[in-house]
Amino acid sequence: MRIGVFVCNCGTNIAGTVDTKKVAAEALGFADVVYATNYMYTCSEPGQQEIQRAIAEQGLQGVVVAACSPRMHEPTFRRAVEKAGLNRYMFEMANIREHVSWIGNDREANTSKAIDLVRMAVAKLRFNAPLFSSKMPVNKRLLVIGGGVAGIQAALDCADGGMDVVMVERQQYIGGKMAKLDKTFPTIDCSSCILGPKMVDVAQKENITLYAASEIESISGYIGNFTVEIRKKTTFVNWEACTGCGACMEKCPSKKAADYFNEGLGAARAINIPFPQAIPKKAMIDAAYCRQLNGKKCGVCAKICPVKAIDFEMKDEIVTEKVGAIIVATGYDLFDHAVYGEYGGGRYPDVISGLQYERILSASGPFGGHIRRPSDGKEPKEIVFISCVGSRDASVGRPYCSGICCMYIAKQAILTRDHLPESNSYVFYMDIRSPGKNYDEFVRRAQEEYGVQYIRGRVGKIYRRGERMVVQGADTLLGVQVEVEADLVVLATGVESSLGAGELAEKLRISYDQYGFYMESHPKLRPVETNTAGVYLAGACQGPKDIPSSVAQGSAAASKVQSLFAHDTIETNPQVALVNERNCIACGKCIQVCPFGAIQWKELRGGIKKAEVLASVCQGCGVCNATCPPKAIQLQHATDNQILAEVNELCA
Amino acid sequence: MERTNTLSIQQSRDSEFIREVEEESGQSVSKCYQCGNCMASCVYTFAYDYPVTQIMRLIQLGQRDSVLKSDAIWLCANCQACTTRCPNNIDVAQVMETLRIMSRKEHTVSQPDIQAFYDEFLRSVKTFGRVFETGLLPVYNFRAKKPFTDLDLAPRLLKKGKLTFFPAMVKKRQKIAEIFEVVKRDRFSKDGKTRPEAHSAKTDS
Amino acid sequence: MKRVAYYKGCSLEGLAAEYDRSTRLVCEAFGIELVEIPDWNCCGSTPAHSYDPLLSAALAGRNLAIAADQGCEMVMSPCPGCLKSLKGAQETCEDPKLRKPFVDLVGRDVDGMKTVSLLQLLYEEVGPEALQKAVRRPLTGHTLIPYYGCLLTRPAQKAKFDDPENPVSLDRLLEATGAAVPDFPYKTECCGATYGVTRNDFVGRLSGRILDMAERLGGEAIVVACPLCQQNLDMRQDQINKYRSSAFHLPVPYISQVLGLALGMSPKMLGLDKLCVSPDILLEDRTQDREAQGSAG
Amino acid sequence: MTDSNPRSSAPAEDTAANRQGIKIVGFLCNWCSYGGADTAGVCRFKQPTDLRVVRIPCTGRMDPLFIAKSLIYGVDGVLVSGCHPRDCHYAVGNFYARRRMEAFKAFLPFMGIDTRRFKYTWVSASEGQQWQKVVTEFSEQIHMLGPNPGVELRSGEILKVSSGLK
Amino acid sequence: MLETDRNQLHKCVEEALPELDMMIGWTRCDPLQTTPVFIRDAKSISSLTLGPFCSQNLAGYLVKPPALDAPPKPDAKPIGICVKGCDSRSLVALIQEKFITRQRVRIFGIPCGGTVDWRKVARHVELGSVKSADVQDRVLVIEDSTTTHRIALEEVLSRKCLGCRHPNPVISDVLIGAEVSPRSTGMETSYRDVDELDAKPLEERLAFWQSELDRCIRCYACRNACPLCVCQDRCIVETREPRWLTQHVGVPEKFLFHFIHAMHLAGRCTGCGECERVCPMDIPVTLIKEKLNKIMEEMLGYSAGLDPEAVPPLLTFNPGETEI
Repeated sequence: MRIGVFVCNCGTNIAGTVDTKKVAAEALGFADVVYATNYMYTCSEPGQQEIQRAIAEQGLQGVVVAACSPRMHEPTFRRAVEKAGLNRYMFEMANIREHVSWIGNDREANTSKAIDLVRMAVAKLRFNAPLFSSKMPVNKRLLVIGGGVAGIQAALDCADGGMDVVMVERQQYIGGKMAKLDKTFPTIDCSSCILGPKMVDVAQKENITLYAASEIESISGYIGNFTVEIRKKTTFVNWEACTGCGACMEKCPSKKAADYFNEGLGAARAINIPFPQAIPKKAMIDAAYCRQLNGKKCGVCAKICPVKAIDFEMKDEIVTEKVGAIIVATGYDLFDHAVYGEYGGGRYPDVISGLQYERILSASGPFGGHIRRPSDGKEPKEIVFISCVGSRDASVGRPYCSGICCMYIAKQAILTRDHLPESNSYVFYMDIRSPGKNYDEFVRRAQEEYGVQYIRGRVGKIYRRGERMVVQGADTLLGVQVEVEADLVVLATGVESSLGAGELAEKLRISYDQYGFYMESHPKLRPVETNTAGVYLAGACQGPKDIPSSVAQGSAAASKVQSLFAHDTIETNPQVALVNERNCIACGKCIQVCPFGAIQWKELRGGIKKAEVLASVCQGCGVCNATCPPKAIQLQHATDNQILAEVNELCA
Repeated sequence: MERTNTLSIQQSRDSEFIREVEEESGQSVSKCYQCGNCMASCVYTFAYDYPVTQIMRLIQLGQRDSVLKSDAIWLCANCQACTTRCPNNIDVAQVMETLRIMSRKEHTVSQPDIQAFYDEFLRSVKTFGRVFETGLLPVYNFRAKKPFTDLDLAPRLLKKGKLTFFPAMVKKRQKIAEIFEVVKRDRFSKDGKTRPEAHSAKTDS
Repeated sequence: MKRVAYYKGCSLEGLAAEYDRSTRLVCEAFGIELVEIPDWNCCGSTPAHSYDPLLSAALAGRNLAIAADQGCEMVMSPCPGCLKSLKGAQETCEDPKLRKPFVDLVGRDVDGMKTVSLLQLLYEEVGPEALQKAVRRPLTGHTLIPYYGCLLTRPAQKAKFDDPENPVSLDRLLEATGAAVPDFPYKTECCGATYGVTRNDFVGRLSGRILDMAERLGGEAIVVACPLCQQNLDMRQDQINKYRSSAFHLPVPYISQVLGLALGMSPKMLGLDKLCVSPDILLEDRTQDREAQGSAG
Repeated sequence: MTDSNPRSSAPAEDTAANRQGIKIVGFLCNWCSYGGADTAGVCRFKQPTDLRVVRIPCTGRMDPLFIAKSLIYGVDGVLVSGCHPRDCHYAVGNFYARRRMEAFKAFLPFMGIDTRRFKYTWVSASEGQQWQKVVTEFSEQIHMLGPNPGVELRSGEILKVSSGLK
Repeated sequence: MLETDRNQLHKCVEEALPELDMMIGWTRCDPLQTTPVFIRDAKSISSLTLGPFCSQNLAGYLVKPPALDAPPKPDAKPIGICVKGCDSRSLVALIQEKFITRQRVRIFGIPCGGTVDWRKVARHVELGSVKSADVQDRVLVIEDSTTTHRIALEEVLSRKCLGCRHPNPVISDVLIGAEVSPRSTGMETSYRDVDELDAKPLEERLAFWQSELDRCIRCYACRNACPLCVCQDRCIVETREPRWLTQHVGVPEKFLFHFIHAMHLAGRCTGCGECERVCPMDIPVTLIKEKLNKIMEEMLGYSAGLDPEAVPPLLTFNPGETEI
């Protein structure tokens, strides 16, 4: 092999502490190296031309560039050598900037280390072989997981672009948390007025297939070609037939079912359509409360249903969908304030969560939009809001800021004043975080126009005294303890990752942080992509977010999908495992350890079995290679011989 | 302890003080973000010159004198409410304890009568091995110049047979006295500073 | 028979002698053998700890060392203040930097032992169910206020028992006697602690509001598990009344006395007569009183 | 507090005399630790120069035999570093690696090879400072141990060792 | 007693043979040794033997290529095989790794009181002059031309037998003879040799292996005899793709060869001792694997060849094990 070595000065970045001339001179002595030089900026246009010129003039078959990190410029140089007619994998980089010149000042030591790294790169290159990508068709259907506002936005954007969309929602209805809100900050728009039409659109678009009351069972495949199994949970109602007339609800004798939509305030019927604008507007039976399903004689709904949609024998059903991309928009859950023993640990009915208060405020809520307190239905006069409950609190394992609470408290305090002009609202806060457009003005308005009393300090304890709750807190600005007797206490419960986020991430093979929020590819530059190609993020599943940001991310993820779907095919990565059948002893260990199910049995004539890699599924981790006893399976571009060649240079 | 209207941050900052408090208490004082929960939870806030939150703030600013001469650190009853509720897992009560020990060493105790009571208590322990409740009070009253403290209780307690007139004594009092001597010797062996290995019981929370 | 080392502490030898007496009786009734630590000494309490942590650790640790030498694996102290010192000694013993000076002073390590309060011992070794079965004189119809005090469950990582904010072990034990036990919001609020002597007014204020809340909730007695709390609430109740211009008359028995009563022991044996505020109201038999049963709880 | 600036915490004086010709091979996963080493470089966190990095896709690719090969043939130290558990780019590669390396680490000393010459660790792409710490500490440890004697018999030095086997 | 057992074996095999493809067992080849025998004909059944001289582990014969390359037809008859306790664990391991199916084998399990290591016998008598050998009441009785030697069986047992925990087959269809009680029941007593070497300083351990492995002639007998070394001629110590080892004769090459052998058996080795038995240079090669077996047992609570359903520990993981 004829190898050329190009040592980059990177201005003074490398040449400042590495003798690049000497490195090049030494490289000329390495086996197969026929050309070596140093250059000011190898990645520059003239630098790349210099490489291309040398390939042509010296008849080079492989190129080593000693420069910065391959994570920086490997793609650049691969393109450059490809333009000069070499296979892009006949190229290696030695990282002599991040790993050498920038981390030590001893010129002599740096130079000798750089020489070693170049020697290793050359040794590896001698075992490189041309690799070729193949093209795979892209299935231009999108799966959206989660039907909250972020998922709806993404689905509608893609559907508008003419793509087929499959939406899976865990709940019986779409709309997510936003569907439960009364008004939205800072405009005091009615939440259901702005979300409603979008929900209807989802139901009406012919190219959107909606699976509500469904969950992801399994996901296999890869970008462009995912296969998704969806579990349609038992609803006990044939949704094909159900017209959402609600007759069953009216007659259902089981009246004390948990009202999840109203956050446990009030009660629902065992057969239920959670709210009048629900999409899909279909009834579902809560098996825990249904008399018939608990062995009692009933079946009233089945008798009353005009279209005979009730089916007590119904079972979960698995459906399979094939898609080319996935947008994850599974949203968030609310922190459960029961861990705050000092706030009653959930024992006091009049100490409620922010979302419960939202339901109280809502005209479709348990009290028809009249503010009453849960314990006795009385109208509260003194209302205390406490921020940062389950946010910025390391002692409960939630050290992060939930980002939305300061704003929703201000909104709720304003709405409270609108509903009950005679009431007084108090907000205990640590800091006010309102960095959005017109956000801070909104919080100021709560204080200046609506007379909400903001108290800078945390609350130490809430306890009952007679009919009222005593809120014992601090005003740190004055340096005094303060006490407020309240009729109702609203805790600004923080945002946490959605229940089961980790399990879904495992199915999707995407990363998540210690709190269960999904990790984006790059916090600034790739905010809606994940490290698994073809899987994108939108909304609060990635971290706490308000509605505008969630919608923006929904659209951003949709545009990523549309640019993927603009192509008919995608190129596969050829750096995958490959089986040398002659050496394969069919022990099956590679199949056992592959994290991606990318290896399968292949039967040769005479019934002889061998392992076979599905190149398009293989992600290139190399676990199989490390496991295979006769090393019959080799990860291309990181073969045993290539790694051994590098190690051997150090053993000598 | 004087409150001034302008605090010269650089000049008044004693970074050695911050380091000492953190090292002796094993707590990271910079974690405090002054939410006020300790102040809100402390039942003695009414009596303090500086509420606990401000004590923490003063430590962050390196205000050695204000902290070590404060009433607050001596009025703290170590009831642990602050520690239990601190959102940043700071053992605030431990910090207060550390400050008390420091103020004793630096002779800046703001509450001489409380110190007198503690001293008398320890004297009793050192002498008898146990605390002699009936004997403790009169001596304290004498030293703290509050001769009538709890005098009202005496007749009733006498009637209930609750007052004893002879101290119960530990047999191996020698051993107890030895513990006192060793601790005292180590404590003042290095220029009045604590022994080098004497970090707080908690090194990491 | 469960064998437990017993560290009673100075208070139980003086002002709280009845706590000692009733504790022994109740433990005996449930087959727990209390072995008083021979030649025990004072734990040093707050004064020792605010003088030097090692002094406190060594004073308390000496007692643990004696108990360990006796072959006991569990040490019980009815006084939460003493218990805090004992646990502090164990922590010091676990601290790599302080272990050596500590062991040099007390002669051995003590970190392997389990240190518990009387409440924890009764709750974990006996439990509400066994208690309920053993009750001979039910306290049905009486309303008892469970008061834990500040140190019994705090801080949680040291106490390792019950909930620091809303403990329920005492509630459960009292309920097992048949008594009504309201949700008492000041369960863990500080009573004024050692300031009984030095800052009388603190106790007036802090213990005063505890008595006030107990009365508001219809309590007939406040049940405690700490000699200091008992002194502040009972012995100083007159001082508090003077300070607040109030007229509280609430007996403050120890948990051991109340349980002893329920087990059918004689009030005299339990030292109920030693309390400053007479607890005679608890002796009324209301089991036949249907009305009382109806309103209890 | 100002002392925590990693740039000012000078590692062991890195002179040719101090180096004793030590060579350490580092097997770094492409996604986390190689990135972490890059981050350390970008931040100019100074490190000893003994380490030579081999880029591998994942610690799951790590056959312990690469470590055996290196140490048997006289490389002075082997450092393997990958993504933190649960953060593996390939989801579970480092879980396989952890078991294999842990077992291998326990095995090495039985064969007479100093197990302190091998270390594995987890460093993410953002943990430049942590990478500096890992490299500095490990390099110092290898310097402390000195050059790897290897397994080659020195001439005429066949030691008679009683096997003690029955 | 041996006689009774042998008769029982003959009878059982006779009954089973018509349903079998063949029967693999041992036959006496000289007074102190047996050799494997492959029986298809009922007439040869009488040559089958059992007892303390049957040292070979026959399980390996089931999986060596070319048998491995040509999978059995679905209607193929099962193969009968004689196994001692240790051999049976090899069978389990092979079933575990799906090299054979349970249905493929008819297992004649033989409880074993230990096998005789002829090398140890040679310390007592001139092997060439031995006329006959027999074991009676755990005493090896040897007749040579002049005298009768009586050697305690304990003195001449194979090294692996001394810490044996599974003298009775862990899997079998037919059990021949009575079960015997294990010599060792826990880790403390079954890894004595490992512990002894581990107790020595690092330098001495290195010197020990240097002097032992220096003798290795890389004949690969150890590998070939191992029932779990399924790669055989594809073994990476001989391939160029990839090229792990050169043909250079040096101690490092020998070390790396034994590392490869050991690491490929980590979490799989059942400790049958075949590698050591066949070593012509008398190198304690099983000891290397014993150490790994001990690590697996201590670290992961795993012993190979006991549970046909278990997954070998290095082919799986547990996300929760942060401190293994």
